[in-house]
Amino acid sequence: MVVGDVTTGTEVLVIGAGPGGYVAAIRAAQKGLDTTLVEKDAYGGACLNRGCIPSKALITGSGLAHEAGNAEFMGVHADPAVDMGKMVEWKDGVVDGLTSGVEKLCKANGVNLVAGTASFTGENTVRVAHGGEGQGSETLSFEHAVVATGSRPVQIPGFDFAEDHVWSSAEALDAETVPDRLGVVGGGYIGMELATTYAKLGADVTVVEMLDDILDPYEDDVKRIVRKRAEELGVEFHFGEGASEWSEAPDGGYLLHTETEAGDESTYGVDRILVAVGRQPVTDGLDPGAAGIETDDRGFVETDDRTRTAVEHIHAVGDVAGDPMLAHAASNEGIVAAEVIAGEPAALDRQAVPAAVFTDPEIGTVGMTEADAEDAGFDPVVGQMPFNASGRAMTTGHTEGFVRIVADEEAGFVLGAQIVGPEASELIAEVALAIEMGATLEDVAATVHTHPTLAEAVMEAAENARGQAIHTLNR
Amino acid sequence: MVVGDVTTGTEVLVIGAGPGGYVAAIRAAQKGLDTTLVEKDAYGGACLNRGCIPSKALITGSGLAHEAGNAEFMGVHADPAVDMGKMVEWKDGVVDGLTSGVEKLCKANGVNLVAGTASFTGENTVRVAHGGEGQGSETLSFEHAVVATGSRPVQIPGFDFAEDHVWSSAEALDAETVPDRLGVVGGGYIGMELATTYAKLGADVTVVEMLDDILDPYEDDVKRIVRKRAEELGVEFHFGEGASEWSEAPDGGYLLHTETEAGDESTYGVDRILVAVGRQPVTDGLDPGAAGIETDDRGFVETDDRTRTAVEHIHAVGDVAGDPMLAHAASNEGIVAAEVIAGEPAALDRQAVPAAVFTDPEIGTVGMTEADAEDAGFDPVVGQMPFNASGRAMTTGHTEGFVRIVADEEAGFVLGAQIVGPEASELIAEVALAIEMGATLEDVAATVHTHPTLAEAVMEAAENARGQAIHTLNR
Amino acid sequence: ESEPDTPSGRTFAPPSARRLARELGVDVAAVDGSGPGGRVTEADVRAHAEGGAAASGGGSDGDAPTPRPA
Ligand SMILES: Cc1cc2nc3c(=O)[nH]c(=O)nc-3n(C[C@H](O)[C@H](O)[C@H](O)COP(=O)(O)OP(=O)(O)OC[C@H]3O[C@@H](n4cnc5c(N)ncnc54)[C@H](O)[C@@H]3O)c2cc1C
Ligand SMILES: Cc1cc2nc3c(=O)[nH]c(=O)nc-3n(C[C@H](O)[C@H](O)[C@H](O)COP(=O)(O)OP(=O)(O)OC[C@H]3O[C@@H](n4cnc5c(N)ncnc54)[C@H](O)[C@@H]3O)c2cc1C
Repeated sequence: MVVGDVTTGTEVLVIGAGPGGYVAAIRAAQKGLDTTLVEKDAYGGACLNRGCIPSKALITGSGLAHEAGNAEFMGVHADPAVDMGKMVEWKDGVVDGLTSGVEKLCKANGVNLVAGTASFTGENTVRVAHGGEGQGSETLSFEHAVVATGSRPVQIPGFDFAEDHVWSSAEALDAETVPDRLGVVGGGYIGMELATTYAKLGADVTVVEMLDDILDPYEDDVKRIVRKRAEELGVEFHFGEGASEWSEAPDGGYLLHTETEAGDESTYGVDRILVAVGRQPVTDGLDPGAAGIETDDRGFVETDDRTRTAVEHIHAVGDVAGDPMLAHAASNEGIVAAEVIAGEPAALDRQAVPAAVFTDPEIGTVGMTEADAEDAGFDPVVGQMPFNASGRAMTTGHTEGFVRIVADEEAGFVLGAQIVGPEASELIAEVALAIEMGATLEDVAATVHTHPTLAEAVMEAAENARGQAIHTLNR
Repeated sequence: MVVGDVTTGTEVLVIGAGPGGYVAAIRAAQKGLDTTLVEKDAYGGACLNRGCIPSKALITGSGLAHEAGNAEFMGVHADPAVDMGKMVEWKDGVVDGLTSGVEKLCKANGVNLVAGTASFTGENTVRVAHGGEGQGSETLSFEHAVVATGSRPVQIPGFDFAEDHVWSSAEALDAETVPDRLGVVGGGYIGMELATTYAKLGADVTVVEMLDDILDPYEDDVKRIVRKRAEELGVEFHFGEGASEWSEAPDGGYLLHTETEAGDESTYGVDRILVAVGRQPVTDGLDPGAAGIETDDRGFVETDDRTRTAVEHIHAVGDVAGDPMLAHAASNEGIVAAEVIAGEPAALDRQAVPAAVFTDPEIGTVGMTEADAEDAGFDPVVGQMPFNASGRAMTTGHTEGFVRIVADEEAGFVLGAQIVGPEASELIAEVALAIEMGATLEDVAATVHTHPTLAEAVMEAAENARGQAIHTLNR
Repeated sequence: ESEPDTPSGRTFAPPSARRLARELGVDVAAVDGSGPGGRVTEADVRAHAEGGAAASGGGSDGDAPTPRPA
């Protein structure tokens, strides 16, 4: 519908076509709302183009090459060579397939697609600047909006992503060749996934991390398994050191300079430097203030449990709305936003958002740790099953790690799980459902689990918490 | 406790240390019962020694070799060579680790282990013959018994497993070399798993099957995907043909002779013949009749929903008690038997027993198909998500297959799922829990699933059944 | 008492509720479920038991074996 002479109107305007925005737009259209999705760059956002998907493709490729090259113990002799250009080309094909799929799904559901950068000009209007300079712009009026503008990598002083040898995760996922030596600044999940990938591709990887361990939010025994394995892959860690600057080395490479809190300095010879120290919200150009939307001191848009900003008819979802800054959280929030706008009784009442780290081995977690449960006032009981006692794990050759399940002692309700090991990212799904359903340890244990599978370890961990595991000793 | 002079007594006697028996024994001991486990051969039964575990080890090894050798599309160039002797050695190490683990777990839980063959001599006694001839025997009296004597491969006329070139699944899992040409009689799950394994190891595999397709109990679209992939791997299928005999071929190999129902004969040149046409219960030597236990006309022991035979204090579990003849069903029955004996309100009230086939791709199923649901009087609604629309599947390079979920239209209760595709054996666990919990499609859809994972396809299938999938078109 | 309103007498209840029903001698199929679609919870089973399990017409005392085809 055309309102006035220059303004096009839409019931729902979604800004940003990442996993938050495109999902919100599709669901809004499914609910019969006239929906417009504005994207300035590429469908699928960071996740499909520079995040989740390309990283997992390279993890698969590097993982297969590494595994095949180290399988003499099972009678498989191979000496794989990796063609990085070809691997990245394959990855690009996967990304293209998915991003064009997103575009098609939007259209099939009746979403109006607009290419351009949206800026608020009021509580019910945005201006959309098309493409580059002089490409013109249009004004769009809306009844409801969903801000889903995502996040970008944080840059640190002295390390400019414009330099060829300074990489953000985006460049690390688009390399034409594998650098001989890769310095990684930051041992968070993105740094660790890429450090593992490049180590398997043959690079000498050095990780510098300000804190005293990798993967800050995880428990010590979880971190230890991933760190030990990375060390086996040749990754060198330097903890308690912050990256201060880089300089050119006489050998043609670079020196990565670090400094401890006490002022001790070190340098590491590298060829590329990946800076992965976090992500910050994208609101520049958006002018949220023009609509009356507030951001916190780190730039995130504040929202309530219906994903509404302070301006009730404008929602914000995904990374721009802050933690947990995960693609599936963004999508879940996008669905809630669309349903709230459609007048449905939706809310962010999820009990738990699972998270995975695709290191070697993988980590999958959901809900509460034992410490979380105590803090929340539960009397937690914990059960564990090591993968080295799992028949399925043994037959895959991957026996590192464990499933830990946390429950409420009194009623037996499952509260959380920490899984580190093969397919941890997949195994966590069952526990997420258990938590949402209010399942007890008994329910999980009484569910017949296929033999031989890794998922049996979830059942065994539940039995262990009840003091009656079969395949591991009970405390 | 010693009862009389030659008779040792036990509260619970378990016969057979496969996944039915050893699990029953451990749980009975955990319940404080004096428990004795008699095994004539090897701890872990068919499953650990000649079934689930060794087959999955060879599936991993052959799969890795094949995958690495066919990954140019993702930039990985390798030309793997398989050392079959070494692969079998690795497999043996995995088996040894697990079987000695079972022995240790039994002991740690206080189970008395007795080596020998048990035969009933009455309602409360067995004679246990130790080892070979002249090794002596003892009489054991018991208050309760659990028969868990398992099953063995069915032999067909004309194909004697004693011949070197006629294999049962046991020999196929213990080969020193890969035969150039392998004939497989029977396209059930064991035949198909091994046909795929040997095709990947480089054998020319020919499958003859009396029925007109592989994997009889599965739906057509599930079978088709597995059959098509096997054909791509070079497996040749001949349906509607029964194996009649073998003969020596002039070239030093053998001819596998088949016959159709109409009497048409064919021959196929092979070097080894694997006969995998089913499994039959093991009760010979056991003399169940001496205890008053009845077997049906196929030799299976009949039991009720408390795993009790017609003789109330004697239970039977696992393959010897009939369908579904799966290791995890055996273990679940073993637990129920032990708990019933311990006086607990346990019963075989599982809503669904999942099953997996470890072909390429895998199959995982649980509960009802659409047709089952109709037969049971439900008004089923079905949702599907193809893996070629899954971001995670694309990043693994494996996009064949789908997740299908079946639910009750009215209340939305999840009734079953059929999954064919990567990690189907693991993904089915979540749906099994959904079924046991009485979860609805909405419950599964509202549970946040980690991105990017294959498990998201379960959520998408649930949304598809509700007409609001995001990543696939809704009907 | 309500009849099971799902086909095949199927009652939707988690394993823990089914176990509790057997423990209390309640026929789970005779319990009024308070959950979505009539899903039976542990609390429903307890309420049914306290509200006079004797009245449950199902005839099951939780201990009657049913035949299982071999
Ligand atoms: C290397 C890496 C790996 C990752 N791996 C995972 C993982 O495995 N699992 C996981 O859950 N998460 C992962 N993430 C995080 C994940 O990518 C983000 O959580 C997710 O992309 C957030 O989605 P979003 O929709 O909020 O924003 P984004 O995906 O950032 O999308 C925002 C979109 O908005 C557009 N936009 C911005 N401003 C405007 C404007 N003014 N007008 C029009 N369009 C605009 C942008 O161009 C972009 O397309 C990873 C991230 C990285 C960098
Ligand atoms: C190649 C192959 C692959 C398979 N893959 C799978 C799979 O992936 N998943 C799955 O679920 N199932 C699988 N199965 C089936 C699985 O192995 C059986 O369902 C399972 O082993 C049954 O367990 P059970 O305890 O009933 O019997 P068994 O494992 O057969 O154990 C019975 C034990 O009893 C002992 N015994 C017998 N008689 C006596 C006696 N009189 N006295 C003392 N001891 C005795 C035997 O020596 C044996 O150790 C597979 C089978 C085969 C052959």
